[in-house]
Amino acid sequence: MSAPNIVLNVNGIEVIYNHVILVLKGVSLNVPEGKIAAILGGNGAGKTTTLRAISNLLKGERGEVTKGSIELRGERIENLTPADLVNRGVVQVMEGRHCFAHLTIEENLLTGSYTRKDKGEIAANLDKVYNYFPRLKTRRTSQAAYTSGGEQQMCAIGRAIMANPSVVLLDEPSMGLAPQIVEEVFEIVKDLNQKEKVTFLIAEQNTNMALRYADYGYIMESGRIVMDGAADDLRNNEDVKEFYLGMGGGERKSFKDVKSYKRRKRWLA
Amino acid sequence: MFYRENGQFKTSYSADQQIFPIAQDRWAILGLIAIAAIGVPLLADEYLFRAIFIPFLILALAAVGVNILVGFCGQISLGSGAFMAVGAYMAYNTFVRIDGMPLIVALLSGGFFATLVGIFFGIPSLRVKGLYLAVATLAAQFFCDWAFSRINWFTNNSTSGSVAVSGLEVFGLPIQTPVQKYLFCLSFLVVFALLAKNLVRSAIGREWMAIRDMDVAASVIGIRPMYAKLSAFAVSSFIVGVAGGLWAFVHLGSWEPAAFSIDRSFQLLFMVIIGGMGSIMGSLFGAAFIVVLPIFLNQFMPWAGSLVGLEISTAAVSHTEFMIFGALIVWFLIVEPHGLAKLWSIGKQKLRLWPFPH
Amino acid sequence: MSSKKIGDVILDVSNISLSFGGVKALTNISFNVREHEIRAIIGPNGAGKSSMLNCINGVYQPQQGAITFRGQTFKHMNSRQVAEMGIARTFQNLALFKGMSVIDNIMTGRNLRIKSNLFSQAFRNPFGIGGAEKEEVKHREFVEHIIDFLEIQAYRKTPVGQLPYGLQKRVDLGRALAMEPQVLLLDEPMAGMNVEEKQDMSRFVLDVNDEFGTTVVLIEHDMGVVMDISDRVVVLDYGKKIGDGTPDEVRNNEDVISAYLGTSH
Amino acid sequence: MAFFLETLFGGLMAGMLYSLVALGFVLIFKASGVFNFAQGAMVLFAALAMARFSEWIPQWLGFESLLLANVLAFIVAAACMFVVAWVIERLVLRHLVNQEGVTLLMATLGITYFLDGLGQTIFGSEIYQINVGMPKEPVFLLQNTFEGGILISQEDIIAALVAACLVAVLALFFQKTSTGRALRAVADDHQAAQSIGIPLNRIWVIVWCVAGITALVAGIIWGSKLGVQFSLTTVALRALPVIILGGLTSVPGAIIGGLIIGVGEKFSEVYLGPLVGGGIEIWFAYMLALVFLLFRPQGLFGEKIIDRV
Amino acid sequence: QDKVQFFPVLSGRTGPVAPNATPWANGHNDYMKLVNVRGGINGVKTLVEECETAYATDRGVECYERLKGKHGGATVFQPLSTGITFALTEKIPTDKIPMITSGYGRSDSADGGIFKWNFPLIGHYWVAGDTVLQHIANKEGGWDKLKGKKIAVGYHDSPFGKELLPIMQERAAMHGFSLQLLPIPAPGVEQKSIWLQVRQQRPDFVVLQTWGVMTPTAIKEAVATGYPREKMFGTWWSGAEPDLKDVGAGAKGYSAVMMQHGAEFNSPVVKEILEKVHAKGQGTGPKEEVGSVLYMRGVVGAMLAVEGVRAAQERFGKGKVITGEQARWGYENLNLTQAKLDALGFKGVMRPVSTSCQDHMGSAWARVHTWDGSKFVWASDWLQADEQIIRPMVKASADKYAGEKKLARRSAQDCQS
Ligand SMILES: Nc1ncnc2c1ncn2[C@@H]1O[C@H](COP(=O)(O)OP(=O)(O)OP(=O)(O)O)[C@@H](O)[C@H]1O
Ligand SMILES: Nc1ncnc2c1ncn2[C@@H]1O[C@H](COP(=O)(O)OP(=O)(O)OP(=O)(O)O)[C@@H](O)[C@H]1O
Ligand SMILES: [Mg+2]
Ligand SMILES: [Mg+2]
Repeated sequence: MSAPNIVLNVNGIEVIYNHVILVLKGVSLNVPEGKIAAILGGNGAGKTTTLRAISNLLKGERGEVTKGSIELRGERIENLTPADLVNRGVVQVMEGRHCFAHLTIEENLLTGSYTRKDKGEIAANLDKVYNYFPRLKTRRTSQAAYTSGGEQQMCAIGRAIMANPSVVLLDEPSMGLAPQIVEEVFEIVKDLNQKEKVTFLIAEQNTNMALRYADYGYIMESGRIVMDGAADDLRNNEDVKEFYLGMGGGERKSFKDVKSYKRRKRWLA
Repeated sequence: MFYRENGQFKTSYSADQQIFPIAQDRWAILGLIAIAAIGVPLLADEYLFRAIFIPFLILALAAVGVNILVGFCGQISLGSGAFMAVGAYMAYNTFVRIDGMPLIVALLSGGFFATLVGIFFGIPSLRVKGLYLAVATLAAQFFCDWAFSRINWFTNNSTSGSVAVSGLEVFGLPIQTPVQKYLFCLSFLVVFALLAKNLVRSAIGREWMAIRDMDVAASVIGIRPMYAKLSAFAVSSFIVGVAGGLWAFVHLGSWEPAAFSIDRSFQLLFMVIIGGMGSIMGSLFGAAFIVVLPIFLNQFMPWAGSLVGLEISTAAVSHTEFMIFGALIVWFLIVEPHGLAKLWSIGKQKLRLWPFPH
Repeated sequence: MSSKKIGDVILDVSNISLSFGGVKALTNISFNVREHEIRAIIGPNGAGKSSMLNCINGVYQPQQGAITFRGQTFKHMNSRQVAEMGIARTFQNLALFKGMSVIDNIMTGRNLRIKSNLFSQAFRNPFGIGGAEKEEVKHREFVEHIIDFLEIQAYRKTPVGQLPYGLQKRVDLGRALAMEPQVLLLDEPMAGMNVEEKQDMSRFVLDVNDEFGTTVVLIEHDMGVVMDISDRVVVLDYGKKIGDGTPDEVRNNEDVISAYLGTSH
Repeated sequence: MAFFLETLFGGLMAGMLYSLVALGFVLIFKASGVFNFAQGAMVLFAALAMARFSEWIPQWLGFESLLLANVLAFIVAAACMFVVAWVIERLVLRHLVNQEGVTLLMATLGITYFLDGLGQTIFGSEIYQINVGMPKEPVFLLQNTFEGGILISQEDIIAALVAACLVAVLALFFQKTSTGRALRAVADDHQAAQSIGIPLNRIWVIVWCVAGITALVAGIIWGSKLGVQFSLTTVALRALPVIILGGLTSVPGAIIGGLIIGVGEKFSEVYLGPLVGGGIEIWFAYMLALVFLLFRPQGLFGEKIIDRV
Repeated sequence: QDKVQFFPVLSGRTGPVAPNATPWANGHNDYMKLVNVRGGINGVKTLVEECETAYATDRGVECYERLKGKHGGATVFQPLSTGITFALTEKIPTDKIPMITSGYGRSDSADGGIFKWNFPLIGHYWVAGDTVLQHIANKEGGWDKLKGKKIAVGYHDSPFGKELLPIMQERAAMHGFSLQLLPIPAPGVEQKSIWLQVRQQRPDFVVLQTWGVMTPTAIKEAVATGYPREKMFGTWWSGAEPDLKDVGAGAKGYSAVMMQHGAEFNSPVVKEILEKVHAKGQGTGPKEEVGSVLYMRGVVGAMLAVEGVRAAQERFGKGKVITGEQARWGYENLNLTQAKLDALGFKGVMRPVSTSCQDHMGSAWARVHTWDGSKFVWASDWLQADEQIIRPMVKASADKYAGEKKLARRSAQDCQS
């Protein structure tokens, strides 16, 4: 890999919720321009928190970054508003969809282009999204609240695409999507990444998928990065295989056979 | 360092389910009640009793009631003033119309009628939610305002619409002096706060909170929204009604419907939100805040002014009081949207960590 | 693995149709669930899976069709009745009681069984006067078993709103289990989990199914899980049933492959 | 018959006036999900500013023209409302992003207190006059048909026209512009709106400013009718049944709601009131709204309340 | 340290009645200052401290508790609110502090035999009501002309407003006119339906018992519905400058009954205040207000409060600070002759007042003034409420109160103390 520019540089951040709950304990990561990076990790590891810290959405959750720094192309961004960040091309797709319940699917998508002024561009983006997610087109006039979970997820991703971003923070894009659609979503990610040079930082549980598409991966546990490396390396790491890919001992284990009591291995006690 | 639950192992669920599972808390609260019941009467002067402690106790009681409805069951109500009024007027009627009616029975019967009215006005909650319900409960407020000033029966045909009671006594003990009144109200508050706490930590309380947090899910696990909501209205208005009776009988002595106007409803809602929705303790904090702060500001400002040789007119004091009061409300909400009770618990959490930052 | 006995039909859904305005969420769906089996419902997004559960739960009222549970037929269900009959449910988009602690959330699942009335609850006391305290302790014990079972002991008193998504899903399951249901409806219980956590979750489901003999209806998008643990699978697409059978049958069904599975599976 | 028409007409006019205040509520709620109890205080504040500046400016600048005084005062008062909006965003809303509805509601109650105090500190608490040349004397229509004719207040007609115009403009704004859409998005989900680049800060200043101007217009009309004094804040209580009846999120709802409430309460008071001792109109208005709610829990034109699992 | 006599003031400088209650407090305080300039009450200086009630009963009660013990103890309270009066009526007997409620509060408290501590000096609602009806009758040419007429009463929907009704009903029954009762909910900024009803019923006269912003709103609505202002009459609290100023010419012809004083810009006491207080820069409010109706009411209130103390000093020691209990005796034994009043600067403003154990009111004189578009002018001669009618009403009502409260009528001996 020829050393590309680093777009996002997270440097030893600590995050505290509610003044007392320390969640991130010194997280550092780099996302190179035009690449796809993945944050992997179990429930509660702090993936969402990391993304929120980058996009400055912590405040509404009563969290704050207490240590460390976050840089976007060399510029400190801790004090920017989320809207400033979107203007600089950084958009987050939030975990749990967060569609605007009362707006129709199409209106939801259009709000995504709030920062875009060019009518033609907006229309083109809308077409692009409908192309990616034909299902959305058929539901364009229903209120988002009354669409299925998967449709909402598509809507949330589509809405982010509408902003013509250069960096997308994707929080669990695969959650609740049918396998085909998951595949499609990652294909779309790849597509955008290759054709439009969009950089991605993806927090994902679906390790298998994420490592297949990502260039680089970070593994997170209890608020710390415990392992990182090129996606291929991680995929071949034995521990990762066993705990994140469910392929201990080289073979995929049936979910039926794991029922006996099992001690989890952790990198950190 | 000293505030730890470490080492306090619970050996039974019963012990773990206590109201205050941490021993330090238990002692603190017992101490507080002891101070309130013994210390305060020895130390405080008449003004403090009449202008601060007694209103505080009664409004705290009402706030506990409102908190059950608003904080625990999530049904925002702006009709609490009306339920207080029902409690007051019905207690009055029971008291004066039936000879030899004991005071406590009269007050409880006020609560009972408030319950009926509360349930009646709670019926829309089965269909109407959130702010719509809040505004709809104003119907109760305005209707009761009207009924008590227009229907002569309620005021025992008093020409002015103002009524009064006197000669209060309980078990032969007079409730006359400020200290007696104070202790009377204190015991009501302690008993009802305890009962309320019991309810909210039992099955019914969980039903209320379930309805508050996610009503569809609640009904799927078998909670009947109707029963949960109406029981919250009932319990809440009972307590509020009793508080209304106390407010009228013990604090005011003589009153008119304006004593339970919409301002009172707002005041109670303030207490609940500032104190902490869904916290019995919070209701007390909230009541203390709302009762004491304006009075404090009102007296503090002229005093502070006089220090710098400034004579502030009462109008200016009053306006400044409004401004500071409003600003403080906002400030508290910003510091902790979940109220003083939450602030309190965060403080305790910090104390547990202390002296280590994390 | 214990050899469980799959019994008779316990829940039978016949000819259910449901539409919202112009949207046909379900068209003429029929399928049945046998006692003790794990029945999966799969299908692409928006196929109507969650709506199906909502019909069973009485959250939605289908325009057409009937649901038979243990021989009793209902035109449409009433949530309370459903719960009393022993059907419990988890939700796709977390429907936990956010402001309550984990324990309290799971305790709500026991509420149907609590007999003491409002007064004895109000006068509840540690001295054993009135039954409320005793009853509370009894149910608390049960809930503690569930907490142990789901391995969430450490979060007992945390407000669920502050838990990470995956744990919330577990609490959701715990709440349903607390009802001691005969039929457990699970709506994407493993969404947002990694493989390890899915394994845990599968284990919980299998254990429940095995040890308590609970019938499970499962909606899930992870084909690995579905194919591994379910006994029979229904496939929905655009509100229509396009497949029904054992995992193997379904896996090889052409319609299902083209509508849902795609080629990679 | 003549009296019936008069009452009907009076109710419609009163309703329009309520709508004007209701509009401010709806605007802010629709655009930010905040139920702004401070609307009444804003009406008072704006009216006080208008009344006092139209009195002060001629003194300061030494001219006598009433028109000029009113125009300048309007500009200054509007500027005041802008400052108020800006300060509220800076000091309050900004820090309460993503909080629950009740918390925000409570914050606006805090703002109410603050504005009430501030307004009276700056502008005084007596009764002040707004004189924008509204005709005070009534006209009588159809004097040939009915004995005594039908009394119509010209002032009311003008007020109603102004209200109607304002509503039309705002309704268009919400439906047709992308800012309107963004505002609705903010109301649904602060965080998601932020995440896609809607600048909450600017949006809120805009909305509160528009609501401030609405309050100013309402303040001028009410103020010129009734004089400007502290009690003007209570018109907010009259507007509440209007918005719940019309629907919290609907601009046209505010108008229709206003008309229904206005007519309903006047009829109730005039025809029913004497039978039960009078003074029933205010609770009647709320009861009326409540009855509508039982059939449509989101109000006549409100957006459907969504609960889905 | 100077000896001081403490007069607490429960002021209403904010809230719905601020425009009206402010001049009252200003007048009261200015007069107290004047008393001090004049040398105090036989050398005892007066001291005032205000507490803001905003016309709210609970705040009023708090203020009362706060002030009653200050500065050596309160002499007398004047709550300026009927609601507060009702609440304090229950408290003052225990605290042994008298209360002056000129023109408001409980009408039946004129009966000193029951209400030992209340003093509705110079008149109460029923006096105002009776005299306003007398004035209407006079204008019409006698009581018999009222037969078959209809009088609408627009009243503040609270004890303040309702207290007027018994006298209206009594007179209506006596003279055969009918009443149209129109309760106006506080604060009364929306009165359209009230005036629609007036339009519908077309009463011959409208009597207003309103307070604060309710009054100007009523008059404005009357203008808007074209009801002639000449046929509108206010009671004592519904006819002062703040009520009419911003209606201006539109209110021309509106009249109100004034118990004793009205606007008295030319009276000696006003001149003295301007000269000795305002000219020294010590005036409480703006100069223009001095002498206006409500300002004068404050002055009169202060004068009565001071003269009661002076009377008490006659008995308990000249130049001494008087306790509330002693002051009560003073109020019960007031004897303000015309000569005394004139000497105090109230020439032409007031008629004699003399109280007794049974009569806590002391006089029932009133006049009517009319707004000429910019100021008030007298429109009637002195009128006196008909004691034959009012006294039995007072007694009946007071006895009912005593019955409810299980109070005994004061004995002759108690009257001496
Ligand atoms: N608003 C909040 N207040 C308090 N604690 C929080 C809050 N949000 C998250 N946490 C805590 O922070 C920790 C990390 O949460 P986070 O949501 O970042 O995890 P995650 O890695 O995204 O997990 P998941 O895969 O389940 O989404 C968790 O332990 C959680 O309890
Ligand atoms: N209350 C409702 N109002 C209107 N449309 C609805 C409603 N509920 C569901 N729908 C529609 O019905 C269809 C089926 O929705 P459902 O939630 O059952 O899908 P699903 O199979 O669970 O999908 P997913 O896997 O994405 O969760 C969707 O198109 C959805 O938009
Ligand atoms: Mg996450
Ligand atoms: Mg679904």
